[in-house]
Amino acid sequence: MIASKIRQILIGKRAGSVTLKYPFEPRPSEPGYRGRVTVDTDKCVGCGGCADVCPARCILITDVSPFIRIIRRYLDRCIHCGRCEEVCAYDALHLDGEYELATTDRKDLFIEQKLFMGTCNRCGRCYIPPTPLDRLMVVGFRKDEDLDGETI
Amino acid sequence: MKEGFIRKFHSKAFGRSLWVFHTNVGACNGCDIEVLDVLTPFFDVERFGIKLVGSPRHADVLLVTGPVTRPMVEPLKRLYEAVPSPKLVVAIGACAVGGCVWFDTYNVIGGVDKVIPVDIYIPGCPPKPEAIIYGVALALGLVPKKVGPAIESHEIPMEVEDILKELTPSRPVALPVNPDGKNDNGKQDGEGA
Amino acid sequence: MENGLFWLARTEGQIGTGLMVLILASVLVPLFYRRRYYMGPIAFILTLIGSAFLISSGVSVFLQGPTSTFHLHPLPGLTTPLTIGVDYLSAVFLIFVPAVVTLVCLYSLSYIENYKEQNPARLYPFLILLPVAAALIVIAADLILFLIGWELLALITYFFIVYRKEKEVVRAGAGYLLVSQAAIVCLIGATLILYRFSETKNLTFEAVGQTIEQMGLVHPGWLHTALFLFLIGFGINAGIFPFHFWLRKAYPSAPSAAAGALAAVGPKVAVYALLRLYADWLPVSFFSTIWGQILALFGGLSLFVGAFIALLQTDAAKLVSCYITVQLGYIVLAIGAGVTFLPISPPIALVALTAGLFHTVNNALYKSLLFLNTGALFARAGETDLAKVGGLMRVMPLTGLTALTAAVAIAGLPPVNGFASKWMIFSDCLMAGRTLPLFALLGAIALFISALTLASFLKFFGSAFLGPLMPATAEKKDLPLPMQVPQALLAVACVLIGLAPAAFVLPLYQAVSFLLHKGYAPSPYVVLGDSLTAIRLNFGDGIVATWNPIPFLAAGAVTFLVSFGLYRLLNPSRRVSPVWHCGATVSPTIAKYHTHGFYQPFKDFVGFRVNRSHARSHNPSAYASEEPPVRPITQQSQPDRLYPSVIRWISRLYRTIRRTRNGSPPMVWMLLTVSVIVAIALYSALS
Amino acid sequence: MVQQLTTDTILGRLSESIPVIASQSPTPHRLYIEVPKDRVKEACRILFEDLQGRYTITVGTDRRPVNGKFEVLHFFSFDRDNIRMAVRVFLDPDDLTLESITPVIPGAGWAEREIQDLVGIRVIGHPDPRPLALPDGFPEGLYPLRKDYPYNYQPPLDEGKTFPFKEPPPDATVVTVGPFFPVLEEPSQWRLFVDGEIVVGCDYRGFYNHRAIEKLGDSVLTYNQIVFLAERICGICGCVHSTSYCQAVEEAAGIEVPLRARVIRSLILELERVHSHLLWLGLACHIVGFDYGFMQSWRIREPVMWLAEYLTGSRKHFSINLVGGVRRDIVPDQFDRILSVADDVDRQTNELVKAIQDDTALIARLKGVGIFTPEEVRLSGAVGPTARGSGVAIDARRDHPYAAYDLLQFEVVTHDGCDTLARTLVRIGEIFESLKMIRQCVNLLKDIPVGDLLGEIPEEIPPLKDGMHAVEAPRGEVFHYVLTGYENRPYRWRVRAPSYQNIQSVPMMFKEGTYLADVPITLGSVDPCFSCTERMEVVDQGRSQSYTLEEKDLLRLSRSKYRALKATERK
Amino acid sequence: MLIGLGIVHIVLTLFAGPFLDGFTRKYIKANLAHSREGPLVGPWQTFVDLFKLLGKEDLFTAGGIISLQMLAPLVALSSALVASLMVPLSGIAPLGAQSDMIVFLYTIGLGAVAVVIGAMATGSPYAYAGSLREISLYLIVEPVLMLAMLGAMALSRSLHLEDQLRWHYAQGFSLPMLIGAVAVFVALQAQFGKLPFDIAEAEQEVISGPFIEISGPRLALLRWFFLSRQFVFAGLFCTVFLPWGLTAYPVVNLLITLVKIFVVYSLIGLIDAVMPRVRIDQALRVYFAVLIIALLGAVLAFVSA
Repeated sequence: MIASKIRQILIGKRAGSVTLKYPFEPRPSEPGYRGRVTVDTDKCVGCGGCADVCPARCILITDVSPFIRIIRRYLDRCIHCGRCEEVCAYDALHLDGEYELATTDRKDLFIEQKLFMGTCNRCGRCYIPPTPLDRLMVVGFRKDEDLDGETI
Repeated sequence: MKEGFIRKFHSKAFGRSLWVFHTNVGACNGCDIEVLDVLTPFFDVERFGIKLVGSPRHADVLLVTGPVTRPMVEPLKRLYEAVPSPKLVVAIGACAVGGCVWFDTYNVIGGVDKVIPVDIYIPGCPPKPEAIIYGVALALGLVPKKVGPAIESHEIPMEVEDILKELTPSRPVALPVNPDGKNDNGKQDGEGA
Repeated sequence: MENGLFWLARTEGQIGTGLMVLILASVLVPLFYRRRYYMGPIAFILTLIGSAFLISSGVSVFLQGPTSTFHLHPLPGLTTPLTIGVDYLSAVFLIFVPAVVTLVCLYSLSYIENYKEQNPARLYPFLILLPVAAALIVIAADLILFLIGWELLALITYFFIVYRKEKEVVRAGAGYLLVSQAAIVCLIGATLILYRFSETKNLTFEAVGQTIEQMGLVHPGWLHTALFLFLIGFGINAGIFPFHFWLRKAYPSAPSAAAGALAAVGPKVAVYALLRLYADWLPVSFFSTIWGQILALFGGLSLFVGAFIALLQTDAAKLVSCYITVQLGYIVLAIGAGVTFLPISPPIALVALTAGLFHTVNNALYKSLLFLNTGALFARAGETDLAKVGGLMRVMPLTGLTALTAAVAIAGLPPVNGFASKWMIFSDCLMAGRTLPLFALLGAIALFISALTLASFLKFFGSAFLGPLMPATAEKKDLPLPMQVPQALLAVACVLIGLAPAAFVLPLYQAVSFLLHKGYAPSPYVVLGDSLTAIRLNFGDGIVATWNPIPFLAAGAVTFLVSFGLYRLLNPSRRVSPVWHCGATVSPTIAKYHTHGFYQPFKDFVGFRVNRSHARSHNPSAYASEEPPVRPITQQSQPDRLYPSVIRWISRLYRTIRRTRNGSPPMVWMLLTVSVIVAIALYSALS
Repeated sequence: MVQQLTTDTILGRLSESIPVIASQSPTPHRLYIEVPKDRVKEACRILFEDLQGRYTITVGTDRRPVNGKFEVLHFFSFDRDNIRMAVRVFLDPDDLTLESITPVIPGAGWAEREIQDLVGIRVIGHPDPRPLALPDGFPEGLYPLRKDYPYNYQPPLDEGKTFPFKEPPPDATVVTVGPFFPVLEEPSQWRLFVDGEIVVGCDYRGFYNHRAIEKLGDSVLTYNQIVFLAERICGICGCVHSTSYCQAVEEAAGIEVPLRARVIRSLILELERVHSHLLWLGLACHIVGFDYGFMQSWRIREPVMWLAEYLTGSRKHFSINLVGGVRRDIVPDQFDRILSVADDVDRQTNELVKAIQDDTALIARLKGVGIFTPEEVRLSGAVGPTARGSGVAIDARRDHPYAAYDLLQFEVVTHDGCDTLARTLVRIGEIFESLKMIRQCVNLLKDIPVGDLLGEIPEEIPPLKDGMHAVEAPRGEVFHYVLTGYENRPYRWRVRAPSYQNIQSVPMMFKEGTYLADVPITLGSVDPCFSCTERMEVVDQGRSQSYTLEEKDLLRLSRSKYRALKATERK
Repeated sequence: MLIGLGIVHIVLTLFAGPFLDGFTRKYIKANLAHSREGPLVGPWQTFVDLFKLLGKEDLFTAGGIISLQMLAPLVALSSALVASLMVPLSGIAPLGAQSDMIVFLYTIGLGAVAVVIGAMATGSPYAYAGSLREISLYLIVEPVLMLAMLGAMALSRSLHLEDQLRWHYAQGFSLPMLIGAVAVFVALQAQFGKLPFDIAEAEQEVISGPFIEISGPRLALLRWFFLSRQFVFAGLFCTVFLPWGLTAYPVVNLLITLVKIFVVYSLIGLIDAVMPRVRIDQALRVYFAVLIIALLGAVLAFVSA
């Protein structure tokens, strides 16, 4: 018993104090760590691909009118799985290595985007004119499904 | 004098010694293991005088993990009553903050703040031990807060504005786009963010 | 006889009037059996008057000195006259015995209501006669009157026990009668031997002293048999080790008030008899060392056995009766040490005898208080089983407080009187142990057993008064005043003696040293120190042990203020919140910690029970439904599990004896006649 | 002993005495037999006692939209012959009763209570038919498993009803090891009947963190979303659940997983086993008050967590699996870090174990505590180190090889001490085995070309196909059963965590003379993961039509993204 | 002079107890055994904890008796401080002349009883379980201390602690005293409530036993009681059983005793850092063996006296 106790103390002594000086010195996360969700609102076209594939269902898309689409991301429920980043065809979503997300108010973890959806004159699908100049010129309607639920 | 001086000195002492009571109200014990991980040699929160205690009577900080399942609502309320008054509640993990994947199923209430008032939210599934330490340091006032709400909206051309005016009836005609079949105009349960 | 008033001034007068009043009262009270309401107060007033006279006679003995012996008219057919003599030792008993009995009588005024089906007329007369019997024994100066007193005491105890007419109570009463008559037979046998060998055929105490002295030289064999018979007789009444088994069955079946009175009188008067026998009659010689060590051994064994049997009890009355044996064990140990060291070193001997006497007085106080508390349990919760009673302190706070004081006293914790006497016994035994190591061992056992007493009475107080309140007793109201006042008075007496022990020890030392009127007795101020509160034992080579309550309490008060200051430093807010059951809600009946579970690992360790076979592993819900019944745990752990072989033999013997009597009076009378015939045969053979 | 078994010898043995209505055997290792309602107990008795099969789980399904009947499946597995089978019974909705098999197979106690609670199938002859999964006061007649029950409806609970706990023996104290107990990581309520310090009985009310995972899994989420849901059933063994679910779906849909993905899956599973066992060793020492062991074993474990974060992007929920393969590749310049961490952990664990092994004080607390005989293992159906600690050598990696375990050489660590000490030694032995396997996986990855990580996913996963698969989690065998459905959603998904059987066997471990101080360590020795035990399952075709503007295109768009998945390391 | 010494004793017990506990917690438990940083405020961590507790809200349990819950910690702490006045730290004890060995033992017993009654007054089954374990252990550990002091009494012919100290210093080394010292050192581990024997307030088994229902300032006082009781026991052990190095000047004696106490604390802290908790029945068996050793020492003392 005494021998094993001495051996244990030696292990503890040899390891020395391994504590990291974390809050006082920054400690970067491993490369490839899926941390905070950042949205590049310019690239996002509001296609809803991320909403479709998010396991936590924390991305909600609402079409207030044929022109305006509101995307709400409740990131307090986000499980940081990175699926939305993979699926986003326009590379608008990125999970960077930032993990210091503690807040005192739940609303800080909420991202809301309000997109003006111009329409593509060829296929009628909605897209956002890339430059402000294009947006000025575009006028027109996007024929949504009529109200009895039959899709175009 | 007695009130002012000693009470001020006491609030400093309060900062240096936080006794923590960890409770799991339905979590998958991913966050619980990270909470325990915070005590181990690499992160060692005993530097701030943080110690895990067994009884709520001794606790200052309530570390709550997990979405409050329905059988756990009453015990959680009793626990909140059992902690002496200057107390902090820290919700750890996506489950405690918002209810994670199962925020609206039949046996889950959703976030902890629907049952007891919460002071610090630490999202993440599970949050890294460093994130938990950051949350506690935030409570201690050692570090600034890094996140904030983001509201983005594109500017809308003038002529579309006036078209919109007569087009949109009083209640916007909204069509649900999200896969879970939730009609957004009907209240998204618990989401009044 | 001088004229009335002057007669009252003298001790004999006071005793005479006291006894006369009490005897008249015991005859007068049953006449009121129709009107129950008036009987209680009348009985109490008359007892009060009678006891007042007896107490004043005791006090006047201390003031005017012991009375000379005077003779009453001899009984027909007996040559020796009935003589009465009151010296300091009997004065001590004359003071505290009537006082305790009066308080018990006040207590039983409203306690008797709990026994609806019995008429109090069957209790009060005997309660009034109790001090008479005790006084008779104490003031008797010759063996015949002495024996008459003992017989009266035995009968009174019997009638107390059979107060309730249930079946097992009557059997317990019959059992007690058999045991007490056996004790009386032994005493008669011893008296006959002394009568046979005394030249002057005179049984007064002086004559007995001389006969014992002569027999010591001429017939040592017969002397030892007489002393042994005396020891058995007084041992049975005292309830020490070999004769302790009847106690656990007799006292609990008596009503608690009566049991309280008995506990304060029965064993204590036996202590008086032992002191009279071994200190007064037995000359200070080699014999006293032998008999002293036998007594000390008996005391040590009864300490050990009593404490371990009490550890297993879950019933309050049984627990408190077991502790009569333990407390008597302490007293007999002290007397044994005293008697042993009489020839060797008088200071140690006298301190030991004083310690024994002091512990007798203290024990009478807190033992009767404990019985009164058990009575309070019975009054409010309907039963005295600790497992079914809980949280009563919220219902009756004063009784709870007095129970706490009694528990602290019997466990011997500093500020209260139990500690002073136990401290004297321990330091005396340990110091005596340096010459005779037997006493060091017995002192060590005594210290350990006092820790065990502390544990058992924490069980008593913790189970009955603390813990969750049982729903059955939740809405009961507090005890009536006549039950609370005696408990409060006894508790205050305990604390007062604890605070100023020296004031009480000096007169006792004087009483004991008077017994050795022949031998040399060092002055009390040398041995015990001169201050009124502190006791500084000095056995010749400097002050060896000190107990001074005043500085102890002063320091305690200062430190209490320091801790209270710390508590109020940041004037915390207060809140009351429910008990924390790990988040679940549990009903109080389930949340109560079962009394049988107290100190279970210690009991297992001491009982050498390694594999507990009776607890079956719980089979999961999935198994088939035939679940073997788990025998209730209390049945298996009989006391005889502790030292199986010896006890099994004794209990088998006891069962055979019990079968001989089935509680019917003819059987009892037949036994009495047989014992008388045996006595006469013995006398004729010897003469 | 029983001779070599194959699917048809079992079918033959059964059809001798029972009229088998129908039977399918999609692969030589799978068998589904349908039996009439009144012969179910007989069939299960033959399988359990005569053929020495191991009872796995019972599944109740509401198949009214499909064929208007309810269905109950009893699953058995024959580990020695790598066969898993199910006894299927169809019950018509108006007479929903079934004869209980618990008297024959004690391990089925909870599963049958769960069916009774949630599907509404009344089980006759069950020794302890108390409610199990639902909160106290859940209204009668409402069964969340039924089709008509929406997944987010929370019925009002009436406060009066509380859980019907057992009556304690006459003079025993009841100590509630309640929902919040410092030792249990998760909420569960044990009521111990204690005489002083000796435990004379216990009662369990669990299912506090019952999060209706499976009800969610079927009505709302698609196949690929459920992978991440499955992973969050348990915080410590997440990857095990997602792998087992993916393999069940792949078996049902017939998807073939490329070799590289299978080797990566095995490597990550073994990595998870190392960190889980080191975690358990620390927790066990903490329960016994040996904080030194807790601190040191978690110090050794930390590099494993950083390695996992480096390889998969998260410390715990690795999210590495998808139906058909893995999302991230392990590229050659990550190999040396894996090998260096493996060597460090191996050396330090060896050192620590050698120091702890002959520590008489610690051994005294573990030896002879929580006795669990092999016979009781068979009766309660316990799995994992709890079974291997009592000499029963069952291991899904060797008996039912999956992922890349057929290519790896490892030996199953068993110990016949039957007590907590034996279970501790088994777990420590498994740490060293896992480290060996990780090194073998890295060697395998060296010579497999960097290539496609996802198998070919059919356009439409065929509906109503059965798929069952098991993975050896650190705590035992995790079993997933999937019945594929329409609209890219499973029709029925049932999860059986190892702790489901192990926790049922804990009351058996409280033998005579168990001390109150032994209860936490006995419970800890089973390494319970209550959150695994208490997921919930439902299938709901769900008429809540979800309509996206161009759902088909989106799917096609994101699927092309799958293929264009960047195999290289993230920036 | 005695009053001044008394104040020194009380202040010393109140402040040395938590300081030494903080020291062992940081430098021995955290840095040495657990190879981690330990509290930044170093040995003052226990002070900070106690001071913070003093400011917190005080929760009484509804099911129990409020008055006893209130009194218990106060009586406990005052009994420990009174006991500290009886220990001759500097060769002379303030209450030395007024009390002796038996009074010291029973004052410590009074503290333990106060804690137990305070715990039982709350009515929680865990408080009962914890305090009963403490009493069971007390029943076995107290005789060990008593027998060792019996040996000391036999040799020095007096029950006063000061006389025993002076006699040992004069006589120097003696075998029964050595045996007694060894037995008491092992008993110290249980009286300190340090790990192998901290069964009474085991957090994992009975959720910190008697402490479970006590919060805020009363918890601070109770924690202070256990800390000062530890200091008193260490003081007793270092003075009566290791009496070497006494000089004429009381101040120097005090410093020497403090150094000895510091060494005893670190030894016990080391054992505490690397030992698992022992079950109650195993603890009883261990201490029965220690009891036999102490008995042997006492018998030897009586024979040789």
